[in-house]
Amino acid sequence: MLSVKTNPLKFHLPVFDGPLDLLLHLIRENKVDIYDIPIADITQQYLDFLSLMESLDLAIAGEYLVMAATLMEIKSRMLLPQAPSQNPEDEEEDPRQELVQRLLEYRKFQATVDTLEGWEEYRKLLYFRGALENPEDYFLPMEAGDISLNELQEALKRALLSAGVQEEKVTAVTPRRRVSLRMKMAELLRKVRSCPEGLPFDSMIEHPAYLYDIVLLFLALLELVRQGTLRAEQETTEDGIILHMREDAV
Amino acid sequence: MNLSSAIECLLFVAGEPLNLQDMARALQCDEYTAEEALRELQLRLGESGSGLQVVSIAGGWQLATRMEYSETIGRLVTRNGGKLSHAALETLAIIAYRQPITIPEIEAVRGVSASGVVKSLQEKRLVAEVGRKQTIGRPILYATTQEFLHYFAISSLEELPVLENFEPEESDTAGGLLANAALAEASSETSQEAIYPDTP
Amino acid sequence: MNLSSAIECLLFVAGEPLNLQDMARALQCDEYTAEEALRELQLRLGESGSGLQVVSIAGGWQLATRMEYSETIGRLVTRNGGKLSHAALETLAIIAYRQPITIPEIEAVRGVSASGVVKSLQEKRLVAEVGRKQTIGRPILYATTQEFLHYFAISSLEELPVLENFEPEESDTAGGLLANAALAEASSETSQEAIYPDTP
Repeated sequence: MLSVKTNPLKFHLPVFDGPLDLLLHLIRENKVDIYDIPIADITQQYLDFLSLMESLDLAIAGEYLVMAATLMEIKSRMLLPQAPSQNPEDEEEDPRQELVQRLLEYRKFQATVDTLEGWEEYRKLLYFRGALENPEDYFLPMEAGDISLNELQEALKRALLSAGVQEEKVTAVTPRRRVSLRMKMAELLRKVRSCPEGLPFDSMIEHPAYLYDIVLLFLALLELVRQGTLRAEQETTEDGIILHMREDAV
Repeated sequence: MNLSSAIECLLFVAGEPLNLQDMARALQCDEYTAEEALRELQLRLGESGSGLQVVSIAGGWQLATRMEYSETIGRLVTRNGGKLSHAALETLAIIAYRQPITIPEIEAVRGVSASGVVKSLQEKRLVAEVGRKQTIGRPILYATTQEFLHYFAISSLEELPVLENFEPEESDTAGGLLANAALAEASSETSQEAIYPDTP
Repeated sequence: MNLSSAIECLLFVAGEPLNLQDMARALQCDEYTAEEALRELQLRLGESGSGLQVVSIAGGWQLATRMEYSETIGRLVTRNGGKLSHAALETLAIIAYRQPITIPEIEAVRGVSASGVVKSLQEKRLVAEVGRKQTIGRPILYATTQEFLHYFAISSLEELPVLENFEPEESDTAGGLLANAALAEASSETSQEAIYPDTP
């Protein structure tokens, strides 16, 4: 259940492959019938998720906003009273119908991803001849004359890129460095380890502090406590949080 | 001179999947004889405890190492190129089932922009341009390649599971390593129409 | 998991001679054990009637086909003779743009061993030895051939597409071949270090 409002810090932010993916997630989490989506609830949760993303300073792609508008439109159409009709056959079409069709279609493909992933994993256990020279050995040989000069150029670019010799494009603005949760956890662990007397959590917050960094730091802390690597102490709610290594953790 | 050993040599030097026709031509025999010799080779490799095996892949047969040696080999060979992302796999699945397909058509299914993913799949040679659709704007049509089959260690598109039967709730367990063989078997009933339901 | 079969796998994927040290490292055993397993493999291949054999070559061991199958293989190879693998194409591109170039320099770019690929390009007459570099070890310098131009249907190297963002080597080895105005111009913004981080 997406309990965004009640306990935001416990919430593990999943990554979605677009608005349809997010909607399917909400439908699954709420255990509702895809053919009879409670549109008002789902729309609310969808919007809550977008505002959560916003509060975490994550960019929201345009497709998500388009879907939000679609949901709200469906919701308002469902609120309109249906004109009574004599003939049940020309009853107005369910405003959710098109969306349901899209969700069903998308879900079919999503379901095949596991199969492909399994095949990919299996295939990675097989090696073919010449794998040492050609690590990406799913590149089958090419027929003579099948290769254009541009492909030759592309091949060199690829080789240079994979050798890590790409020229960095000069940009006027250096974007703020974004670290991952894993990196943040490693950083936190390193600092705590170097402070046997305990590390005040506040000292980890660098100024100027960005909301994103603070949330990430807190998520890192929660994760490390959950894993049993760190112990967090707080005398009273007024005091700062002091972090220790767990004695049994290496 | 023994036919099955000759086939072993052919598969060894080819370095790509060979079909029965290729083998029969080089062996100067008919395809039926080549197929028998191939079975004999598979049997011998298994019985003699060889580290190699014959796999059916990308429409032909190729020599490959057995799975249990992947860790040892991994210490000699560093493989670059990690796994495909979820978005890439999803896009590949759509292309595989609906090919030939245009980028707007992919986007209609996924609900997100697809050109970046398609471009990277194209660079990996897993999909290729196969023509243009005769509609307004003449958008490029994409299809999967031989490398797609090779990448997923399947022999043909017919091994793809039937889309209609897929229930996502049950799929969590389907990803097992050896789903390969079972799926290949299960899919043998599928017809070409089931694979390209939308193609005229 | 069997040591001799594991060695078979290593030799199979390597495509170039491996020495005992390489094998022992991948197998996580000592060289003596690796050597024993190698002998066992030789024995098994002989006894089971395999078309393959282990040959000692250039200070190492390599899997090769047995002589008696060379004619059969010949009938396959002549048909496939013109094919270039992805690795071959990439290596060819590096040689074309950076010629004359040594094998270690190619390896510095590709990050993997290049001698096997260069040898096969040489066999296809797409590249040739053109001299030796005046540095320690006097490594062989390679350059593309007339056949290379034929293969791509161009009349001179100057027709190669300009590589934006990548700089050709300006050093002693550049010679006349890359005195290509367009290439020099395109590269003027980049630094030497960025392209060959490992070259002294």
